[in-house]
Amino acid sequence: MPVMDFGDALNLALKEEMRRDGRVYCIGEDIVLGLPFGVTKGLAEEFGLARVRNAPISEAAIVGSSLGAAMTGLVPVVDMHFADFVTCAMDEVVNQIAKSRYMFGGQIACPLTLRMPYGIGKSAGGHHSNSVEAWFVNTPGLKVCMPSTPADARGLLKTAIRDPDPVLIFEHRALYRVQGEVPAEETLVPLGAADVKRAGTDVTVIATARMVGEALLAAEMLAEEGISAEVVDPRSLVPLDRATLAASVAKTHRVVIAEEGPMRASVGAWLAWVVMEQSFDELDAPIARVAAPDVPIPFSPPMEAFVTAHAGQIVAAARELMK
Amino acid sequence: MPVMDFGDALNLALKEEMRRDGRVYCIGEDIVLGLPFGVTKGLAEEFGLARVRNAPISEAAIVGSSLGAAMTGLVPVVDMHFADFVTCAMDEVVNQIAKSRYMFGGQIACPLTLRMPYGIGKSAGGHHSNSVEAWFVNTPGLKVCMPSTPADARGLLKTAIRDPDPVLIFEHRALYRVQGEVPAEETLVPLGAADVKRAGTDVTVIATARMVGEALLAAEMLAEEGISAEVVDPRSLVPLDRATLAASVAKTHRVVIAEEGPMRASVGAWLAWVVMEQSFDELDAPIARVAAPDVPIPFSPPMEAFVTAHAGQIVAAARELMK
Amino acid sequence: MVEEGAPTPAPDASHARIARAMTHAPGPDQLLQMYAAMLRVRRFEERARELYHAGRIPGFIHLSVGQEGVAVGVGAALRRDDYLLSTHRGHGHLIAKGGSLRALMAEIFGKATGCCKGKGGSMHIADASVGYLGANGVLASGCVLAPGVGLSIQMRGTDQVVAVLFGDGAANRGPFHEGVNLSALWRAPVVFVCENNSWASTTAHELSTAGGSIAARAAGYGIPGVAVDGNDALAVHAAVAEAVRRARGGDGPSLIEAKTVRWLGHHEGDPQAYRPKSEVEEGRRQDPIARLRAHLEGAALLDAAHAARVAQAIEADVEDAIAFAESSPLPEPHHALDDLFVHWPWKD
Amino acid sequence: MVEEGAPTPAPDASHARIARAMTHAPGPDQLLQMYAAMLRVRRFEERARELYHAGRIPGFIHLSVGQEGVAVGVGAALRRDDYLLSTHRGHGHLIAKGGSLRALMAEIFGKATGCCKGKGGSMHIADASVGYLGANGVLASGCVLAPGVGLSIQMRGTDQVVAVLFGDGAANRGPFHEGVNLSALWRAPVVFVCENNSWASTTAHELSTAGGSIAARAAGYGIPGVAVDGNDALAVHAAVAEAVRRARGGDGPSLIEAKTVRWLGHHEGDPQAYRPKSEVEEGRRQDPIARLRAHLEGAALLDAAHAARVAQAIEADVEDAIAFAESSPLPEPHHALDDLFVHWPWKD
Ligand SMILES: Cc1ncc(C[n+]2csc(CCOP(=O)(O)OP(=O)(O)O)c2C)c(N)n1
Ligand SMILES: Cc1ncc(C[n+]2csc(CCOP(=O)(O)OP(=O)(O)O)c2C)c(N)n1
Ligand SMILES: [Mg+2]
Ligand SMILES: [Mg+2]
Repeated sequence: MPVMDFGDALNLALKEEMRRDGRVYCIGEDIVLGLPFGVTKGLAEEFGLARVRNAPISEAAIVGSSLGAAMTGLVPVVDMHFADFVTCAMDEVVNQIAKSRYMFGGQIACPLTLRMPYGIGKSAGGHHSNSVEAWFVNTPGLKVCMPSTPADARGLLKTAIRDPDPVLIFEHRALYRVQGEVPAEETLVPLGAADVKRAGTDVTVIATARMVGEALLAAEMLAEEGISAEVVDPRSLVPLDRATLAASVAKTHRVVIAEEGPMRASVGAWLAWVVMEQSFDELDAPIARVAAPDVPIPFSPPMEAFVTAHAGQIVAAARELMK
Repeated sequence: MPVMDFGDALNLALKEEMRRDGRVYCIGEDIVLGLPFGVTKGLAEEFGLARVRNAPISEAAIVGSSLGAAMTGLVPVVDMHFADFVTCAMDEVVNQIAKSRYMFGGQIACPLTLRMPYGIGKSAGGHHSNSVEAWFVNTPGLKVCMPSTPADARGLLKTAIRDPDPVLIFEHRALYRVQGEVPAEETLVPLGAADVKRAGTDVTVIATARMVGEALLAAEMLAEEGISAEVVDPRSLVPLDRATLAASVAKTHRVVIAEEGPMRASVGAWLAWVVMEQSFDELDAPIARVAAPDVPIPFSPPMEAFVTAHAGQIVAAARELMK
Repeated sequence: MVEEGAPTPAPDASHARIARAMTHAPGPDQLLQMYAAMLRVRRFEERARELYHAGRIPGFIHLSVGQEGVAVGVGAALRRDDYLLSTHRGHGHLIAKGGSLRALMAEIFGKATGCCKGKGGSMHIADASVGYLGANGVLASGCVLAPGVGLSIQMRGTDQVVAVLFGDGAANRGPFHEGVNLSALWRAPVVFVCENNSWASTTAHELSTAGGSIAARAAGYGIPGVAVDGNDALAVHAAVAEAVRRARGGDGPSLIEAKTVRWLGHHEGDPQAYRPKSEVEEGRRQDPIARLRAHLEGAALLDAAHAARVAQAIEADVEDAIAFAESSPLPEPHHALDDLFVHWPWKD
Repeated sequence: MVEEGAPTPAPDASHARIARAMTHAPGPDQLLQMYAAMLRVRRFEERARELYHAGRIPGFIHLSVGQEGVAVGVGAALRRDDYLLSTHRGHGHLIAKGGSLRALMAEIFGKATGCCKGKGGSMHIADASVGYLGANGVLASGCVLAPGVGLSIQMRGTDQVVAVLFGDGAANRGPFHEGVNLSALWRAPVVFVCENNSWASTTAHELSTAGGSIAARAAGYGIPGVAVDGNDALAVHAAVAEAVRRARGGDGPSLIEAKTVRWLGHHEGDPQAYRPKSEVEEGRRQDPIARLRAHLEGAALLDAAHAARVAQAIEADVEDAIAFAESSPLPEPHHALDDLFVHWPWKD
């Protein structure tokens, strides 16, 4: 299988889908030159400026116009630049995009994709580092996925674009230059299909996006201590593949949930509840969670490192559960 | 004790605080005449239009200007009109208000209060019915409270206004005309202090705002079946009084968490995790949750009723736990 | 007939063009249709008002009685396949766009046969079959949807246009600025129509709009901006028709401020303590329906007998819609779970 | 010296006033201070650039080399107790406002001694002691904070003013519209300054600003709007001083568009493939520092020896700031948990 990095896999997905379907167009700030993370590089050359649209700094209009276009026959792929700035188009996402089809009794569809580059790293500071996926998982009417590998990134983005409903895809900034195998042939990764990234028997680690890598690292470390960790990547949060989670917990009876964002009212908190609800009798220990402390992301490297969830914490949590 | 309704108790709190502190002012759409729910009625007459400010329909500027004012010596109380419209000022709340003090290393304070009239009811439809508290509980840098009685409403709003940090107070629309006793003397209700609204021994029902009334109703119904329910109202979610929750669970060993908003990545999901984390060994059954199905709020009464969390569901959940 | 907004320099001399716009002047048939459409809106809303107070309509409703000149001036300048983005005060817009009275009345009744199956209600009516892309409970939201609808028209290569309506109060929200700017940059076929009834709920226009004129803001974006008498359906029609002509011809968006009067409360139940009674009385003297009727009578296009027939037909339509709504079933409670997604095969 | 933006009718004849604004003309001392301030910004940023590429500064930095005329034109027109709301490109604004070079350099180094204790970094510097209420990572955010700062000034009854800076790209966001409108309605003492360097990252001004002129948008709000040559610190100063005079005198906000040139990349590391080299070369010919120096030399206020002394003193200050930053400790990791709330006695 060819090896490529996560950003290039997303780029490939965009190219494939734009070739397949003339209704697909990309919009965002500075995407013609591929900013900010290279994902849209080369698209303008192949598809022209009508389908690869630099927008002014008008997040509400970028997102809102995409709904207008999606309602009337196009298939927009919106680059949020940094997911943090979705705050500048929050109404458009949660009140317009998420609710229009429902409120209009199914009269319209909204086949749009919001690409959400997000996450902590490289001292980007408080306005460029946040995990905001919880807000959208909490908002009925949106599908949400979070790839962790180049193959998943390509396959999920393609699925998102083809999906007739609005899909948010959270792309962790730290993954863009991570390499991985990607099938040579066109491959879709379905929504609602978790992936067991490593099989194990003692403890289940549930993680998404960047935390999957940390979980795999943790599993290595735990293996050296004789603890066998299974790493389950839900890949999409809405819909959620509950069955795969249940199957894993039925095997391991112990769960660590790792996320990068803060502790309260988060995706991890919700997954903990899902596991407890469906597997209460299987649990031999309380579910452990790894997440950020409840502060904004600080700039200076030692402090940023302090709030960055990492493999070491997963190891510690798993060890504690095995006691 | 005098009896007054929830809206009047909030009105009293505003008057008391505006009399006490000349830096306090109110701002919002149509608040001079007390719209939309009567809470600011009569304030303009007593305090003048400089301190009771009707604003244009500019949510970002209403909220953003309040931060500017708070940073430089005033104490704004912002009326969000309907909490749904916080989406139009999301950046101002979560990136500016919540983060400024932290990012600036503590140089500034942000003593402002956001009044968030919210909730389902009376066929207000998809844009005027939502529970959005989870987003802000998920955002570090904000304090969040949710009163359920007139006394708590007055006491929490007063505390919020005096608090040197930003506080969101979620006022459920359906409570405004609910009556209750309110102390004759000025009384503050602290943040971080849960209140046991009814003592019981068999099952703990954790609920906030409108759901407290539903929980009390459920407790009545359960009592008739011989099930003794304890109703715990956290009153503030950030900070959260974990000790009172733990004490209750240590007594009952069974928990139902009731909220009005949707299931995923919600406050209830997080509270379930908090309970599990701190009281795992005390739990005799999985935690049950009552919440809305994951759809927007429909308009038509039968459908709206269908998605409205109510006492009957709490009763059913508690009964199930007692099996 | 077309008034100019205070300082409204239009960079491409479009004022001159708008002055010529009466060449879009409707012929006799269309004039009569416009008259009937205004009456249809009026009677629909008057009856809806009664039914609301009789407890037949849940939620809250915002009526546009007195403002029919704007709805119909806009609607008459659009084709059926053009799009319209509306507001919380949108019944009239939908009727003017040709939507079904039955489906509309059933919707605001909350019935399963409503245009949104009872999920939307008055503030969220939509009728895609006539290009009516939805009322909106969040003010000014349509302003940012509009450039995207325009883009879709451009990319699909049709000659449709989209009109977006918003109130004077809503014009103070950021999406107005972003939507107008983006539409202008794209030369998108968008017609922005501000329905200025001089109130945003209890807040007077002067207290929320610095500089006083919304039309004047167009100049800052290099697009035509005109203020028209919104109580004159023909003036509205002329301005919108010219803007539509520009938009269809690839000349991009325009901004029209139509000044009108809201006769009733902001929503039903509003006691209007903030507003002198004389204002509404004065408004009633500018009744857009009476005005067009006088025009028609003057031009010998309408006489009392004809007018009575028109009124009767409308009365019958409205009563038919009410009967339809009344006799329609409520949705099943569990239908609350439908219509969220096109595709949801998962159990989760 | 003050250029007018294309179609900028100011409703209260403020152009005439601004033409008179040279009565605010700085005296010899202030001129020299302005010169020194620009050089201080320039040298600070040039050294920061070197240190960034040497790996001493984490994160990303946006430099304002070439744009010093705006920062200093604004800063010199403000008192120390006036407020300033800044942008992601804010080092120069802070220095021009009188902030400490040491605290600034330490902050962008991520040191515990930085003005934000290392929590902010380049995009979130703040120095409340000189009224600098923060750089901002979210574009145009300052535009909505500003009316509130103005309100606070009004309610506290001081005669301070607040200036808010934002880029040409940022002016396309909704908060610009809402903030200007609200400030105008409140007649708040706000000076809006758009730093138009003709690029928003890789996107050219013409492609993001319909109508082309930001200053022209002021007319729509009934406030003065002027475009000035931002490479001429004195022109900026004159326009801002007049706006400040109006603001202090209770005449409300103004909008100034200062046209300037960004010599370096959008952020350090930007290869600037989107931009002809000639543009920067042309920009360099308009160097605001050389320009003021020529003016000073022409007026016999500065000679080579004096200029050398000024440069030397600045060099020493900047090196001192660097030495301070270099020798300062990093924050303790757990300090990440501090400074969120004023009041947090809870265990939770
Ligand atoms: C974003 C937003 N803010 C506030 C409201 C509440 N609200 C509903 S209608 C209204 C007044 C609207 O005034 P205008 O835009 O002039 O329209 P009109 O009601 O006069 O037709 C307000 C404040 C809302 N629906 N959406
Ligand atoms: C709301 C928001 N959208 C996008 C960005 C990303 N971004 C940072 S700087 C920039 C360009 C800003 O251009 P301009 O406002 O002209 O300021 P300049 O960089 O030219 O000083 C962009 C798009 C952001 N920081 N905030
Ligand atoms: Mg109005
Ligand atoms: Mg710029």
